[in-house]
Amino acid sequence: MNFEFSEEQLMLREQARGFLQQHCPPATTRAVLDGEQTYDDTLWQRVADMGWMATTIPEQYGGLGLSHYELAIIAEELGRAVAPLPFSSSVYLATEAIILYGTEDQKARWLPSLATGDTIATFALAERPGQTSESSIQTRYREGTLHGQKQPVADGQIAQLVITVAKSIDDEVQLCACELHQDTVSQQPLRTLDFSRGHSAIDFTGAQAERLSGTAVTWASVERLLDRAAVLTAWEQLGLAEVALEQACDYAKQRYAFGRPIGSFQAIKHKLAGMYVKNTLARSNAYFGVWALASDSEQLPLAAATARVAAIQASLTASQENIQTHGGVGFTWEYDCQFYYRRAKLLSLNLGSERHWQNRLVAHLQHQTSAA
Amino acid sequence: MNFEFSEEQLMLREQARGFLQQHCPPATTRAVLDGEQTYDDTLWQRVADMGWMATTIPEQYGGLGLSHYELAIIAEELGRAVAPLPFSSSVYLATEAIILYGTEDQKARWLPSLATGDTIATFALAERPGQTSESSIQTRYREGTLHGQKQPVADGQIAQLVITVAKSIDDEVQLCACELHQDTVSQQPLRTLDFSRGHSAIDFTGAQAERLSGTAVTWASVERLLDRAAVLTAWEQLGLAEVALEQACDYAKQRYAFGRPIGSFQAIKHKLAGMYVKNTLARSNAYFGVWALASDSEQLPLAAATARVAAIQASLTASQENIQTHGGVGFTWEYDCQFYYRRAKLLSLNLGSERHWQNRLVAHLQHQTSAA
Amino acid sequence: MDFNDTPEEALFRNKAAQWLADNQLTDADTQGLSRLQIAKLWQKRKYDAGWACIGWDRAFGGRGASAIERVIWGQEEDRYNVPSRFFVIGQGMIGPTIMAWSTPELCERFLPTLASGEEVWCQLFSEPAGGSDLAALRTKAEPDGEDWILNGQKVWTSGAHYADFGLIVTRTDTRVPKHRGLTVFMVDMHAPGVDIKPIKQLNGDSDFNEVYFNDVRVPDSFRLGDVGQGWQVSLTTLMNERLAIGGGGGGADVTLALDIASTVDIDGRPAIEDSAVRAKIANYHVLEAGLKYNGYRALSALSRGELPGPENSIGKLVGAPKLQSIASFCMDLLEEHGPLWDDEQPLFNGVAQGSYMGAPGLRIAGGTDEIMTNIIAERVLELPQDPRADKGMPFSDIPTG
Amino acid sequence: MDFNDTPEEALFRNKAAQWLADNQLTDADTQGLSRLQIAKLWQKRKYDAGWACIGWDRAFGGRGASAIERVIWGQEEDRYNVPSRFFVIGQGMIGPTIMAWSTPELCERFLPTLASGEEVWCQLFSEPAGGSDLAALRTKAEPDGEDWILNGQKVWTSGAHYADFGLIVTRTDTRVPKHRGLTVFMVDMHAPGVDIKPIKQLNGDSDFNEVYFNDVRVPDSFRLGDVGQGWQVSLTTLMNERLAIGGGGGGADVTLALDIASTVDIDGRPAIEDSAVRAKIANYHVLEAGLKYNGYRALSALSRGELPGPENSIGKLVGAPKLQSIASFCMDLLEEHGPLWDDEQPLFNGVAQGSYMGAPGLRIAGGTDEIMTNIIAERVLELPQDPRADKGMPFSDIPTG
Repeated sequence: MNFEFSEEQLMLREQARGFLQQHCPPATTRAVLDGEQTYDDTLWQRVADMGWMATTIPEQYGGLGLSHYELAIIAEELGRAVAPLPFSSSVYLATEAIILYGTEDQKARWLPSLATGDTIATFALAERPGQTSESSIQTRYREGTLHGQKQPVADGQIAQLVITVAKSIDDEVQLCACELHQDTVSQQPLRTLDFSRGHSAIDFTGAQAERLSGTAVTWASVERLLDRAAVLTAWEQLGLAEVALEQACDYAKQRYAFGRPIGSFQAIKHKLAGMYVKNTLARSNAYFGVWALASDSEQLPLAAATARVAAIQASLTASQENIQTHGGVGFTWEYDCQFYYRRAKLLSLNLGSERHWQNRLVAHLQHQTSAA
Repeated sequence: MNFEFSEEQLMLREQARGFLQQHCPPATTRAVLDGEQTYDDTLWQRVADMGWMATTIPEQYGGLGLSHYELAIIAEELGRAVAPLPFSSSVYLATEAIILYGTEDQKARWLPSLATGDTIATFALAERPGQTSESSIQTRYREGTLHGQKQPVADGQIAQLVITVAKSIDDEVQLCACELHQDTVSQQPLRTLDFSRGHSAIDFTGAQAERLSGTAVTWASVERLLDRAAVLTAWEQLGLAEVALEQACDYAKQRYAFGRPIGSFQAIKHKLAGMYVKNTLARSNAYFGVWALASDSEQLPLAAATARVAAIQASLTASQENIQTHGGVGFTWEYDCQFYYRRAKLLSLNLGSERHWQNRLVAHLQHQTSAA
Repeated sequence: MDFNDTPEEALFRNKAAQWLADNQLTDADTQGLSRLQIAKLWQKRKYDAGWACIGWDRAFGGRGASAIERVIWGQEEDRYNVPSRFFVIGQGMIGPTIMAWSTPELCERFLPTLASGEEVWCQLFSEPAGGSDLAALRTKAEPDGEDWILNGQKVWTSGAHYADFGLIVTRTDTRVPKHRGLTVFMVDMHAPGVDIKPIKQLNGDSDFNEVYFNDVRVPDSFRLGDVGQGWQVSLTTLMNERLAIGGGGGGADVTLALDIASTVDIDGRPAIEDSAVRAKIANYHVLEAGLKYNGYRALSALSRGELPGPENSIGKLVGAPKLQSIASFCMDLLEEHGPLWDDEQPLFNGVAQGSYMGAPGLRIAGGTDEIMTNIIAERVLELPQDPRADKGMPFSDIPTG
Repeated sequence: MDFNDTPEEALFRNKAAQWLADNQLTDADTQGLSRLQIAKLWQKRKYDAGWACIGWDRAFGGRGASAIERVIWGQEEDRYNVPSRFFVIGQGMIGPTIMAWSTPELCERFLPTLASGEEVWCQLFSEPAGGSDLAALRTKAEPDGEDWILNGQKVWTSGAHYADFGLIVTRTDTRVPKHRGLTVFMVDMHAPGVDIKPIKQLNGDSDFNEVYFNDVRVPDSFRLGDVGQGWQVSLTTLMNERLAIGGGGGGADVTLALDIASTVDIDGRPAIEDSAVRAKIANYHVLEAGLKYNGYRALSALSRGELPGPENSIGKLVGAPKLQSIASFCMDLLEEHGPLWDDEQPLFNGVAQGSYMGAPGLRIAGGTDEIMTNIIAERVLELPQDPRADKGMPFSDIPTG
């Protein structure tokens, strides 16, 4: 039994943190928030040069063949930096989908350029407002073409490839890979409250696409993919939550009111301790989550839901109360508190809401109990 | 528009509070908690002499013919005193049921002795663990006799009369009045965490009973009765919550730690302020509840559910955090904090849980919205 | 206790409703006008008919209405989409302060134009060094003949960019404890040396400003209260702020949550049928209804002649975090569509998203949640004060980090 | 990272499991014995086979096991219904204190009998005047030749009524600031002048005692640390308390909630299908699982030679309120049957009700929620201390209300 990352993994974390401090300081996120771009392409290239997109891609497809421990470490650091990148779309979702469900040919075709970052891919699941479920999917895949509308799709406008959840004519769930640069694909940009990440609505009007068909795909395959992405996203949320807490603590130590640091008032210090408690529980649950992911444990569904719920709760609280601790300056455009606030809410809804994952969590608890 | 009790009503409150301070000090509740009795019969007699059981009983049946404002005021004071009395069973439920649904003959037969307190009555609804609903009622009323088991029944062992929710052979809901001193009724005492109130399981094995049949009874009639009792119980819970907060404040002002009163620490003072906020919201919702009850408003179901949920939340918090504020002595038998802790939990489950009333609340919100 | 109108109240309500129906702004009236211009137009129309600041004395442009009548008027006016926020600070908070602390002459000079909307006011209290610790402010006022010269910086000033006058608290003595060295003035916002810079908030709006004072000259006759009495004068404003801000104020609420939950699905059924959704909506309703009836109770107290007390802090203390929470919840109901916030593609008009982005400001402006909680603890529950590191200390000696 | 055993660990686990299977107590063994007698019998059996206090040096009766081995042993022993709570304070908290602060002779005198369960210890820290403010204690120790004479009162002493020895903190100097005038002794609980009175708790149990000391004589050789060094000695005990108490400890939990929710109905369907019920259970699981894996992580830190730090306060801080909350929730699931708490008519064995009545004590004993939060804020997050009214003040001058 050993509940800590290895020395090498901890070194990777340090390296990743140093890299992002240099190349993705708050000014980078701010530039995307203030500008027209929906991501930072220079940063994307630099991250590609570090090999991060290649982390879990097998070596025969140009990847590094590392484990999900390494990917989780990178996710945490990207979360800390609130990086304006399509990393989660391309890596946690699209790349993972191809690795899990692609044919040999499909892997050989797409993974190498995903590993280098030359291809940005994304994942299209949601259609209408409210919970996405097997029955809510209306997009159709028939005779090699896609028909329907997906929204919101993260990073759709900068991606070349989208893995789309659709249904065949006989209502079987399909994961379809579709190149985005076709006349039969059109996109409308969608503004979200976190415009340091781009989103769009994608219309498929008979777009050429192919099924990921290395293994039979069902709705359970989609859920498995989401479970895996949920663990990695939890690490991203955790990184964000921790940096929000650190900022709040720093400010509370340095800002004076009534002749003493505001961090000496229990109203503030106990608020910060409460954030610490949530972050710590989220971290410990994320440890179990990444272990379950990396070891392909049967406990992954429960571990993922637990990590996800804990991470949502920690990151929303931390991002809200960081602003509150800062007082007036906290809700200005000029201060960085806003980055965490925007991104935390976005991440809490990508992949489905807290309620959705609470529900899944209990389903797996019931399953475990009845199995025991 | 006027959102305050009248001068006369405020005088009644003052009088009731003074009366209970004299005749129901904490020692009275403690004596019942420590002893074999499940209520204080001397106090019951004194309260009867004050005419409190007669409050809303019409004058022609020996009552005072006052409004539910007066009854709510008495309820609040009984809550403050954690009175060990079958008042809620006999007055909010059984007496109300007879007034609402009894025939002229039934009212004439029972109300006068309920008004004098000579008859103690109670109400039997629940049967098995979990939510009570129309479909969960198994007790049968056929050919003038009752068959089935009710539990827990508050104050069953000291009551002479029980109003029982049962079903006829063709599954119609009935409210049946049944004298408890019959060979065909047997009781088992049940211990609860608040043994300053007695509870029992009652077996009806063909007990003589009669239907309240002044007006047609349905499950909606039962719900209406519970709505009305919920408002009065909310006032009792509110009284309890307020006295728990007062005790906590008093202790926090007088107890020193680290060279100053613990009430000067924000960890304590903000806890107490939080209790105050919940109590205040509960009070304002209770005002609307009692207005809806006294004026027989269409808004009663929503008002009752809102008052009930607010009162549950306020009283549980206040009773828990009063102990916490007291520290070590708070969880001793010797201190009075325990009274509020026990009674608050009991009252939060009599008439159904928070979740149950939350659900009802939203049902009436939906109803109101669709009506608008 | 009666939640319905008395016959007199019903009569008043009818009269108000009738006037509003007869005099509402038409599209033709407002064609091409800004929100501020529309607000001024409407305010003037009300003033001319005796419906502005109806609680004020007739001498100052009001109609001497009772507290209940004010509420009735507010309820009736709320049925129309009229802009009102421009005058809240001036009429709700500063007007009463002028009445309490100024001369009859100045009341006659300033109150009617305040009531008519011809002059807009702002409140210049907060400073970078003094947020929650309001009395730590540093803006200096130094005497110069019959005038005072103001130097310093204010911040979080709502409406400074369209205000004609401001109520400003300044420090006139640094050698005494902080609450004792303050003095309040009325300052002309168009005077030379007043420089206004908007602050962009995280939601993209600019409701607040930084206001710089460089050798701004104010006549001594524009002083409110004595020199050194500024803290007491400010308290009058703050006491009225509690009533003016209140708990409501639009944005995401139970109605919106019900609307969304009735529209979107969970597991193929309307979300409103989901028990977890219902429990949350019920809890929010408890807060909203509790605040509403609490407001009614405060009003009954006002009607009986009681002053607005610190217990009114509860409105903002409950309302602002509730707004943040219910906005977040509404977005959760929309699931992946929750973060969408695009005026071009309205989904429940972006109210939830706008509220979520605006709520952090509400939890801070006008007193943070923490300050409001402290006020309740110390001034309602009479719990002992925090030990005050700066108590009795000359202002100039207080540690500032 | 690996949540499974290494081969060596698996071997150790097997060995432990085998011994436990071979040596468990039988009904014949425990016939007619009290819980304390059973606990002593089991402890002695473990001791004789080298399975007592396995983390301790062999010289003191342990087996020099690693932190991970201690956990493995604990997991395996937990499969059996063996009483252990009688020794938690002595072995978990006082043993390490004796090791850190005492002479080799006293270690040899006291540790083996502590490990074998032949002598039971209690911890005499809290006093009526010093609850959260532990260092405010007043029990006096005055020198008398080679001995000390103790006078005063302790409170909340677990197990005083069956303890043979106690670790006591006393005040030996009232003229210095409160943390500096303390001294720790080991005291014979059977000595003349020691008077023990049980405290009845609100749940009806008596887990704690008041202990009165009237001219109790203690030899100077039973002193731990120097005179005036009592605060530092106490901290060793308290630091180990965090590990010994932890977050678990039975009572109402997610398993119970699932069990009840699968048994009772809501609207004719099993309660577990109700979404509001599911959301709550999920949240409790997040807490329970988080604490569990947090404990594992602390263990890995211990294995790497790190000391148990203040971050371990989180176990009790989260665990105790969670117990109260989930117990309340379990009762809610039972609706009107929730308050029933009758041993004669077991409904899920009264665990929820017992937990609800016991939890208030857990939120207070061993450091209140508020103290634990302060520890995290000041010692983990390194936020500034509260202003200390009594800082540097001679103990005798500190206000006591």
